[in-house]
Amino acid sequence: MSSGNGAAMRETENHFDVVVVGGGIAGLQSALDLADQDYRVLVVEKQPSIGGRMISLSKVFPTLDCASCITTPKMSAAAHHSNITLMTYTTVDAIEPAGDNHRLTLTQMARYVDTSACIGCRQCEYVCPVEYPDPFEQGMGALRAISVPFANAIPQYAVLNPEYCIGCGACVRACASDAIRLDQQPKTLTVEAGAVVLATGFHLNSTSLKPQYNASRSKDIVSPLQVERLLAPHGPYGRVLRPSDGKIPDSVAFVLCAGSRDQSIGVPYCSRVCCMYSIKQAMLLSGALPTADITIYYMDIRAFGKGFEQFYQNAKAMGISFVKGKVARITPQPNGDLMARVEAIEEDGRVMENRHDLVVLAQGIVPELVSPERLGAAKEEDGFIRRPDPLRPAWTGREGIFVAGTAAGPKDIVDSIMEAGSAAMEASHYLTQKRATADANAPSLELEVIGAASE
Amino acid sequence: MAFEFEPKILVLATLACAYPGADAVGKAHLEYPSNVSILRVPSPALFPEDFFARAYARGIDGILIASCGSDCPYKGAYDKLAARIDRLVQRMKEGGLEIERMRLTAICTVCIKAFLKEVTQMDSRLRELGPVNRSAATEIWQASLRELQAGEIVQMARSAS
Amino acid sequence: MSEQKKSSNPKTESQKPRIGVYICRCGGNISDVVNTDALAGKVKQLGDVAACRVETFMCSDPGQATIVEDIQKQNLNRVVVASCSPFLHELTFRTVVQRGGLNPFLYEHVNIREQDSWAHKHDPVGATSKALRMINAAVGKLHHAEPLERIRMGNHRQTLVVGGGIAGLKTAAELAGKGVPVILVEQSSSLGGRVALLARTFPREDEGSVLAKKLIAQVTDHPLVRIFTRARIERVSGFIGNFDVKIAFEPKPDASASSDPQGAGHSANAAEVYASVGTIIVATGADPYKPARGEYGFGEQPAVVSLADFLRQLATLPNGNFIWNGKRVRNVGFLHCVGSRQVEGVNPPQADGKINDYCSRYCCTAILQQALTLKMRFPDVNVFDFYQDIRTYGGHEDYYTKSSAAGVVFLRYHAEEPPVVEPGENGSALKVRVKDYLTFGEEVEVPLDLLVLGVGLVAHDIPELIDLLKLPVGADRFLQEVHPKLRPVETAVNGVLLAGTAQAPMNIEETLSAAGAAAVKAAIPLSRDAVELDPFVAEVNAEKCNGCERCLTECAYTGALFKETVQVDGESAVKARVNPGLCFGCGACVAVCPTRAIDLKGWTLDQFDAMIDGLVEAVPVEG
Amino acid sequence: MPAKLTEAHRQALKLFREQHSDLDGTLKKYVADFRHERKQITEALRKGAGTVPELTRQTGLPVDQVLWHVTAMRKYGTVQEAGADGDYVKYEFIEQNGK
Repeated sequence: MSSGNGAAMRETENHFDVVVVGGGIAGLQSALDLADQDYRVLVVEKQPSIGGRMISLSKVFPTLDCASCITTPKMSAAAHHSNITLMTYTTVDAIEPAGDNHRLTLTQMARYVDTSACIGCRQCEYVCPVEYPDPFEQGMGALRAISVPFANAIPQYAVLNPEYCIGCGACVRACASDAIRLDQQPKTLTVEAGAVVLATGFHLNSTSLKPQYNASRSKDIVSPLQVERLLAPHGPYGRVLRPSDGKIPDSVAFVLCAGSRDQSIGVPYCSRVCCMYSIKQAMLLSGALPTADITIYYMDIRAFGKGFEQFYQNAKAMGISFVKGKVARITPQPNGDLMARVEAIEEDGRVMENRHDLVVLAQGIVPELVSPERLGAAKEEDGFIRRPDPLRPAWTGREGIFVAGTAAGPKDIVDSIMEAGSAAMEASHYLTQKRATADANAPSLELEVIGAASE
Repeated sequence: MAFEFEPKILVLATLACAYPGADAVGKAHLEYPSNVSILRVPSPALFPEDFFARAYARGIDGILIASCGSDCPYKGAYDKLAARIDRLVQRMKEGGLEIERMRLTAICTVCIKAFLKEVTQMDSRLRELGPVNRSAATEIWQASLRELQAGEIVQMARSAS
Repeated sequence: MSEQKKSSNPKTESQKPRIGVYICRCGGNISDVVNTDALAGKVKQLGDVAACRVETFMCSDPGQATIVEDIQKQNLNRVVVASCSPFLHELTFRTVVQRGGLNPFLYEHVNIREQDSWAHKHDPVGATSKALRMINAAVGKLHHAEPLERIRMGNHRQTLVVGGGIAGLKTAAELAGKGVPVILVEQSSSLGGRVALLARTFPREDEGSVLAKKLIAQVTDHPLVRIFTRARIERVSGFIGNFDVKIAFEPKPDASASSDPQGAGHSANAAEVYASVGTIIVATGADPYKPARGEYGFGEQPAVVSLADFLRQLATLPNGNFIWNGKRVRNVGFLHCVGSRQVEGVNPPQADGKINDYCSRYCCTAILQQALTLKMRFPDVNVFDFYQDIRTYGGHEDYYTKSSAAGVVFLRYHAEEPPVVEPGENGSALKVRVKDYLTFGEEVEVPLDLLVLGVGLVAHDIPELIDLLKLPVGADRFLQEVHPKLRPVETAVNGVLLAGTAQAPMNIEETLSAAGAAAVKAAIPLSRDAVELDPFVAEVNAEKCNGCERCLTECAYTGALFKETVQVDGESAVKARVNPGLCFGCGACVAVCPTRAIDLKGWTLDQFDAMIDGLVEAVPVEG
Repeated sequence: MPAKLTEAHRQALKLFREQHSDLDGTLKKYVADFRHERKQITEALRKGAGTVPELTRQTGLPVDQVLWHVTAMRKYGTVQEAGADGDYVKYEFIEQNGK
């Protein structure tokens, strides 16, 4: 076991005890649980900031804690941990065996900013003349071609998007610390790791998968991640408005299972979290829009986790209407209204036509990592990372490669955090076993038995 | 606008139970009067009687001790606290301070309703009672202190014998 | 054993207080109600406040950086942050203050969100005024603050695991594998818990006993694991790093323990075992809900069985016709949510007067797994499934899809109108009457030969352990974690962790993950030679102590307070002294000290007096 | 802007422009549209506060684009909310000093 401060243990600059791929909540939790045991950990994150999906959520079920209040301390703890190194805006291209270790090929994308000089003052952003739809705000807000990605981003460095940069040089002139590097090129590097934790996360499948919902025909047929931003304290509009024309909605509908439980779109499984986040969003919307009607069209309400059922019952008591029914079609009207054609299963199967201002499609959770094989893992039929041993739920079946969170299947935050801890445990178990030489200082079992334990 | 008396209410809330209980009220976005101020405390068993009396003397109109009750994480602390409050209330009675200004109760981490009930009841009762009699409270404070310090003499006399 | 050093940071000790106050808008959560700018204006006028800033997210990196920078550039020596509940970020900001070069206990946290802006939404003026009072109180407290050092204590680098089911076994296997010695205590005579009794587990259709055996094999012969069966925890004292545990044993039954293959007879003749451990994992599991007599015919109708019994027996049945208790069975029903998702006024309360209003999570999948197995093995058997919601989450959906395709007939009831089980007619054992909302709320009568009750999980009854370890229990009777996302396997007792279904219903895979998460949290403090504890313990000012011993009488913790004789001016005097490792910090001693010689560090009476003065002195903010 | 570009900066800018030369003019068109739309909305707002549908009528731009611009301007501090008109929020222009 390694002990003492990371610096003393550093074999080489590019060797780590563990590399965690993905800086979302699962990856960060794994990294912290390993670093707290004095392992040296590298976290590699594809986005310019760590925090993953969770940092963009408004509040989280069933406790309604603000998501950023739970995520930021973990992000901050990881960023300040003496045993953790963060590499953001970096992809992992390949993981291959290298003797007893793993060799990872990484590409550090060009940020066009020298991170050793940038102080996150945002002066470059203030002078940048080009704005584009902000991916963090799900396209609803604007981001400048050079900017700090979002308010609580870690690290707080600017990043330039070359697709929108016109090369005017205004940022170069504005930067007091001379941190802009327009000649920066992507950099490939390799690192070695004793073990790897894959925490590559998920994305949602497209709202356009089901043509009968006509998502491409109206901006008010939205994804749940858009609703998270609409509800977030720092959301794009500062309040809940429908994205087509800024109307304050008075009728919102949720269509559950809109991208899951359907073999025909390639997602036969249930995405596990849609029922609960829809209920949560419905509750938050009814707080933000006290006079609005809120309807949830569902097949089964899957409130299975700790405290979930009570949360669901509270939502019903709040007046959110739950309709067991199949939404056959959503038709945008010329005036912007959305007509939902619903077969209400519990009301004689009658077909209703309901008007809504905003319709949220609960899309399916699909793995972000398309080819786990490149990273030394295999995938299941459903595309998520395979875990062949029922007794080691964090193990990919490949020596020293573990998985945590939604990379291994859809799941909520609590379950992701649990798995992250479990992956950290299995990785530290593995590393201990690998260092076959017995630690002379390793503790041995001590106890006092009174009354002879022998047979 | 007529001057309306706004009582100053102090809640001493235990770290293990009542303080998170009060947090739960806010998380549920339920409201109570803003003249209620909450201080967290590991266990209110640490306060001698003169501490409470001093608070009244300084102008606190009512004190709600929101304890853990039977869930107290400290051995025997609740019983000691209860005995202390009994003595204090007796002294308040004798010294001319309304005993409704002191209330010992138990609030759990999810006792949202109980918390709201306790603080709103105290608020409305204190509005009826009006401001605390600070000179009476000062008398009680000094008397409590004297007794505590006298305990020293009793104790020393005992160990000498 | 303990070491306390007074910090000799010149910055914090000799100087006059220079206090920085930081007010968080919390992205509007606070500033939508509290007028943070007006508040800051007033705070700047408070005595010794040298800096006051308002930030959108105090906890964010730039927010934290502001504090660090101010401490260094403006020479601050005390810091207040007014933001959310201290349970979320007090530790965060103590660390920040430390990064700035200050002692982390020269920090006060003021809660102006949960206990202010959120609780006084319609009273912005009152909320702003209250925020000022609370900040003034914190400033007052900081005037009396002293730098404190965390207490460093020796660390017994081994773990006690309570419970020998798969959660306990998994934690033991992982910890031993990582080099942490484990003492595993199991109440019954065998390891493997409930899983060992399962014929088939989902989703991989493994045999439960095989899984359990594999885990058992990993621990039984491991040199770092010591297993005691038929054992229980009789006594626990101490604290993280230093729990002293006494293990006692049930009398040995007449039947030889060796007849029990998993009996791991290590404990055969031991009378008692003493051990010191650094961390404790509670993996006491859950029990299947046992229906009351007459609940859906249970105990009265022989054709009503619980899922657990059905599972066991189905595995042993030969193929061919489906014969149950000697009778051919043609119609089988499965009833969901027995003992779960109960409704006040509909379902009779449990022994403690509460209903089980939670979902038991595993049962929908377990039921459909059995329904499907039944349908596959005996295709001519009609299977009816009475449910509220089918909760086959994630990949378990496969069981639902396949059951539907195999012809399982689903009937959906509402919780308020549960099915009624009656004796059958015309040769069938039972009749189930149900309002089926899939056929528009029609009342349907289903004749059945067998009804399987999909029983939920209830917390295992461990009152003694709950008492011994001071474990927090939720309204659902399961053990309660500190926070489901921030600290999901930790309890309010530092060093005591939860693994598996003792905490909530879970399936096998989830239990194993939870066990891994608990194991890592048990391993972290044991990876170092010493543990560090919060310094909030009693301390005696020997100069003021007159040796009256009243505090000793008041203290409920053996060894926490003791007297010692010291030489003062050539004469011997009795003084009280605190053993910080054993002091729980309740402060009962403080209240009885006639000379105010004893105080709780970080919570002194002077500080409370100052806070009260701060509350009554502040002036309300206008507008 | 006060700071002057050094030779190294100019080299870097040149390299960047070369590497990202907008061959089919997509970015050029995007930026031209962006500026044009932003100018129209700014002019409309200078005449007085308005809701998104009102600004849409005045500018003739697509309504979702108007909302997006107003949102962007709000984020960067040139627009603020000014009450509501029925189901729509009114926005007003904040005159910048010295501009």
